[in-house]
Amino acid sequence: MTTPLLALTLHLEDVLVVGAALFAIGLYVALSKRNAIGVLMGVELMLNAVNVTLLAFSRFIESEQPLDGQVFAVFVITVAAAEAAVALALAVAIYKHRETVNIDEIDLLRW
Amino acid sequence: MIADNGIVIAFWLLAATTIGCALMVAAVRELVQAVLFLALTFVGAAGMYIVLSADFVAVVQVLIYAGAVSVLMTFAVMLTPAADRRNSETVFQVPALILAGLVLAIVVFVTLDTDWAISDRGAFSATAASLGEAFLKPYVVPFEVASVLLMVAMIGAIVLTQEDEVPPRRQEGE
Amino acid sequence: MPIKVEPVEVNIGPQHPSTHGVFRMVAKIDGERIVDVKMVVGYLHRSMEKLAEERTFTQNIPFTDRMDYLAAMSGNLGYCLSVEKLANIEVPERAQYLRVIFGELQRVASHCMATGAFINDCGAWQTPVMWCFRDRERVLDLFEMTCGARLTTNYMRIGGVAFDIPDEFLPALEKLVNDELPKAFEEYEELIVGNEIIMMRARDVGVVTPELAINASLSGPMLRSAGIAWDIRKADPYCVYDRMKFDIPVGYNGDAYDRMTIRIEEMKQSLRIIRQAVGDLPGGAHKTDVPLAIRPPAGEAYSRVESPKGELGFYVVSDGGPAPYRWHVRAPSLINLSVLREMTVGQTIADAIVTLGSIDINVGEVDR
Amino acid sequence: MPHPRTMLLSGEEVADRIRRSLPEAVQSANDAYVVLEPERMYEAMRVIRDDEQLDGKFLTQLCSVDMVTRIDMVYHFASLAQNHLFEVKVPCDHEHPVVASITPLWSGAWLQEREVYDLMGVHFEGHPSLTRIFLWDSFPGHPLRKDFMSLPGGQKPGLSQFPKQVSGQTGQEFRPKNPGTGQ
Amino acid sequence: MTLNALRLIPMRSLLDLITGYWWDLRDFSNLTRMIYKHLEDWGFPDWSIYVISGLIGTLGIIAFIGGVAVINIWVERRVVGRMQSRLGPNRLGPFGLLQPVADAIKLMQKEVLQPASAPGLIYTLAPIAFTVPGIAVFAVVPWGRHAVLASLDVGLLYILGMSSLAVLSVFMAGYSSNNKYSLFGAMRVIAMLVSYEIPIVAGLLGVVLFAGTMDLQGIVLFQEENWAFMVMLQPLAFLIYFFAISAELNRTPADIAEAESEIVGGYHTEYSGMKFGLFYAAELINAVSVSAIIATLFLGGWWAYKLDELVPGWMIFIGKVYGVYFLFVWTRGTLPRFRIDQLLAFAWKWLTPMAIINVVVVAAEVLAWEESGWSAGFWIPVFIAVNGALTGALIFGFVKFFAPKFQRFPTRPRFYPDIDVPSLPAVTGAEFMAKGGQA
Repeated sequence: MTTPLLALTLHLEDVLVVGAALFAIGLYVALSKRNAIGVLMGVELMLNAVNVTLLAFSRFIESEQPLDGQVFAVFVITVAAAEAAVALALAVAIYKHRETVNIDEIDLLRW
Repeated sequence: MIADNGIVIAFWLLAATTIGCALMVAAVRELVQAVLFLALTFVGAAGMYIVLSADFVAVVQVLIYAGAVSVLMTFAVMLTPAADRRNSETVFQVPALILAGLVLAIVVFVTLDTDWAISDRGAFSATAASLGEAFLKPYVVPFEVASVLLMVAMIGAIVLTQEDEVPPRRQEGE
Repeated sequence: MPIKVEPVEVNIGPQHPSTHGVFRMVAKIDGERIVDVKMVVGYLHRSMEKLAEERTFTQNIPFTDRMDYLAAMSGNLGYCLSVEKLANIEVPERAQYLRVIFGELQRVASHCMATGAFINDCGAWQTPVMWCFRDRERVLDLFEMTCGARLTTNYMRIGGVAFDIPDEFLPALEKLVNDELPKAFEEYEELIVGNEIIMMRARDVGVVTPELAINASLSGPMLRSAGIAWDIRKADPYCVYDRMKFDIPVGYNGDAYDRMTIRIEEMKQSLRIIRQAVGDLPGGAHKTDVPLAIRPPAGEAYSRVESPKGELGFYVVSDGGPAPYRWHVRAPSLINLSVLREMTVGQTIADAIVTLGSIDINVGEVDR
Repeated sequence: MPHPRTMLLSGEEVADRIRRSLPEAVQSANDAYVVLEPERMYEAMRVIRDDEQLDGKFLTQLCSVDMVTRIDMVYHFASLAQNHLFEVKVPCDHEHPVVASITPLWSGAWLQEREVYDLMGVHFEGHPSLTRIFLWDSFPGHPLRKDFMSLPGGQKPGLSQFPKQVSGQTGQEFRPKNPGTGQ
Repeated sequence: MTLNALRLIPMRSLLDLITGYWWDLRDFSNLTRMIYKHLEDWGFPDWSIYVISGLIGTLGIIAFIGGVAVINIWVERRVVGRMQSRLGPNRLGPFGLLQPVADAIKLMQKEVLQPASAPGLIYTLAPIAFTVPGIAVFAVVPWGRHAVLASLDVGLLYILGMSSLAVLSVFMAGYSSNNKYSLFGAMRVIAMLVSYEIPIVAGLLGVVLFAGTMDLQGIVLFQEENWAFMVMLQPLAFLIYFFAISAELNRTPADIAEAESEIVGGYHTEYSGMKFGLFYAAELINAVSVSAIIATLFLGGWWAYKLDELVPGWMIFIGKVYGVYFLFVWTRGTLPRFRIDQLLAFAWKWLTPMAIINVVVVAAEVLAWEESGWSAGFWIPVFIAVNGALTGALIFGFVKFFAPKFQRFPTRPRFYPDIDVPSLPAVTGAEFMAKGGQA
């Protein structure tokens, strides 16, 4: 058995670092963007990062029910879709009433 | 641990694409372009899911995120006026950057510091059927709750965007 | 509360697949809905009314070809009638019958074009327009047989028609009128009239009320679709139309669909007229002797014919010279356009295109 | 009942009906047409439209004729219900022709009056949007006038007077300055 | 071998002569098996064999699709030409077969214009992103019993995801063109996608419920096992999918995104040269890939009763693909276009309820099948009858109760033998003009 030319390996930590980077970018986007839809994009990025992490755990971690991570991921996607729909509806509704979707201009505590 | 060269190379390519596109979401000035990069991020993430042997989740990710959510976002962006389609930052840009960096540092530290219980079970074979089992047997209550949530979200979205007085539309055709 | 949006101005034309020439429609659009329409014409203006003052009466006949180039015979006929009225010229019987035959053939050709183009505006992928062109080609072949030209016929003359029909014309015409065209119209019934998508697209689109139709001087299928049975061939019969039996098809609703069905029915009525005219076609001269440089007595005359587009009127003033002192054309296409805004505001872009197609303008006639 | 064939009303008949409501609106009348006073023409036109016998609800056409000393506006009215046709003329000044617009009465006059304004230079008072329709806005003069100088150098139109060469003129003077913008 | 000798050998043994060798192209797996074997003999590592076989399959599919995109230009123009009572391209080469080549050469020669203010990256990527999903769909489509590039467990979901990606690229094209017509096309596509994704997915659910798998090969095998094409079992799903997918494909009667008579070219108005050529080719490729999906899901794919034992499966499959493609060309050549609100209403008011009713009925049928334990020989004819009746009843009922009320007025005009004008009150033009006579 000769040693192969190329022997790359992928560890759990690698995937988790990628997920963390994605999460950090999402957090930055969500906190810094002026536009409400931009904020929503950041939230979606964070949810994706969480999914990456969940699937990595499901793939690598010792468990009796290893598929639970994937089940969780599907739930996250479902909830994210619902959240996106409602949030975009909110953005449109806010725009209808206030004619802006910039979150730093939406400062009234009533309509 | 995955020791297959092809898969490892694929993972790092996909990870680079995903993170690069995510950075572009933060960086580009046009909101529409940001949405398009976001869609690309979703596709890249789906690729990573496949590498992590979650093909069902990956396909659902493409279908729902890249297909539906990003389309909804473009719709919402195009409904807002052109002047608001700048992807600009608030005054919280620097604090957000610092906070995000801190979170990244903490998570990476914790990740590298923890002693994970790694299994050597290998990749899953086809997951769709077993996922279906899981949804309808142990997780049936969350599944139903999720469907109720979707229903509520749909109704809520309709109520939120409904116009108060419906203008008469002469040319309905129906 | 509806979402406030900035209206967008969209240029439909002058270069656009469905403006039937170089016609420009500036639509102000709120989403898909039109809030305002401006029309810009004049891209094809050739100043024919001025040019005609420099040419003799006979030399002006080719101008009438080039006004409504899809219905050149009708233009020829209207102009010759007005000069004959001014100079008080008798036209032989045979020439009058030939004029009726060619006028009606021209109506079939023009309505074929209008129907096909209208369905194309509704979004069909060229099939109906090709079918209609096939039938128009058959008519144009007859024109070519008679006067050598297909589009700009220059066939009518002051005092008759330019040439008598060749021997092979009548058999070809009978085959066309009794066999080919009726079959084609049956195909239209199935493909176009009974098509539910066309009903959905054209019903209640571009509605004209009868009051508005009269007030805005509409004519032709536009007026008849609004429920007004008015046809110059019946009201003010020229040539030998008072001897022909035919009906005026009249719509109920004034919408685009009515205009389309009226055109198809008019084609059938035209065939009826042609059959009668061919049956009664007398012998004799096809033309009276009229000097080429005719000098009508000083005076004025207004005569009108029912062209496929509507009431085509010619107002000619003579000062006794060889050229008209003033020559004005009442162009039905231009006047039918005056309700474009009324018809389109409040509808979608797609409806506006359908409406414009159903008016059946001809930019050569609009701009002259 | 409508006439079976279009009947041409003589000018006197029309003048009679108009005189009943507006005695001084009619200038003259003959067999073919009636000439209206330009100052009273709008009221007279309203009479033409609303009168029961004239019933001129359908404006068949309107145009203008340059009579060298004056410009005649020529209107043809028809009644579709009674099937008759009659002609009305309104003279106006040659240098500064101004008549009342009948667009408020017949919307079909809208485009035709713009055409007359464009080609003959008659100004219609009360027209909602009196702009050029066929020619561009900077076009000099009104081409249907008999004294329209179609050529540089003050040459009158006509084949016989067509100049061979005009020194100093390139023929480009009357082109639009910015083609495409209508300026 | 002389002709006489050929007559003596029975057909079956003649087939046996070639069975199992790599040149037996009735089954592609013979060829690929040989390639694997040689690669293994030469000592390639496992993963490289994986990559190489994937590359070979991909190249094969791309070659097929490239050929199809070229041939379909000719097919579509000839077929539509026949429908329009004209000849179609017939000058270049025999029967005009070289016309697509001339088209391609012309398009390549043309200058590629790009609007100065267009975001270049998106503008350039859009035609590519529009083409890729149509090709990628073929990865999971089975070509024969052993010939499928990626036997994906979730093949159907993969197809749906891919087809939704294509629409996003249309939006990219329309948005980046910086043209109002293009933007209209793009927004229409987005609105249409949001509406039509639901009937597409809900319509295909019935098929998945019957087959019990989302693998396309599994669906074909289900049809073979039960001796019935899915279109017999699921006529309603077939109709729903056909109409909905023709909307997503932007083909007449639902080509509102590029509606030539309204918004000139829609999203590809500003494209020229080979970028436009890519859109043009992608339109044909997408049509073919959708035809392949329909042929696989509803018409048995490579299986056709006993025919697939004699004829190679991939030939049957291509024949079926072109059969479905002819349907698309036919509808395109015949029907006018819907308006956008009518199209959306059609999705929400007709297709979606029908699809949901269909899913409920199919679920009940599958449950009855499984719980009763009776054989497929009993149930399949029953299902064919029940679903056929359901389709008829639903379509009849919807037409009866929800049809547009455009029948208020007769379709024929009235006829008057003489002029007849009612005495109408004079409306004043002032009111008309008050809304603004315009310049």
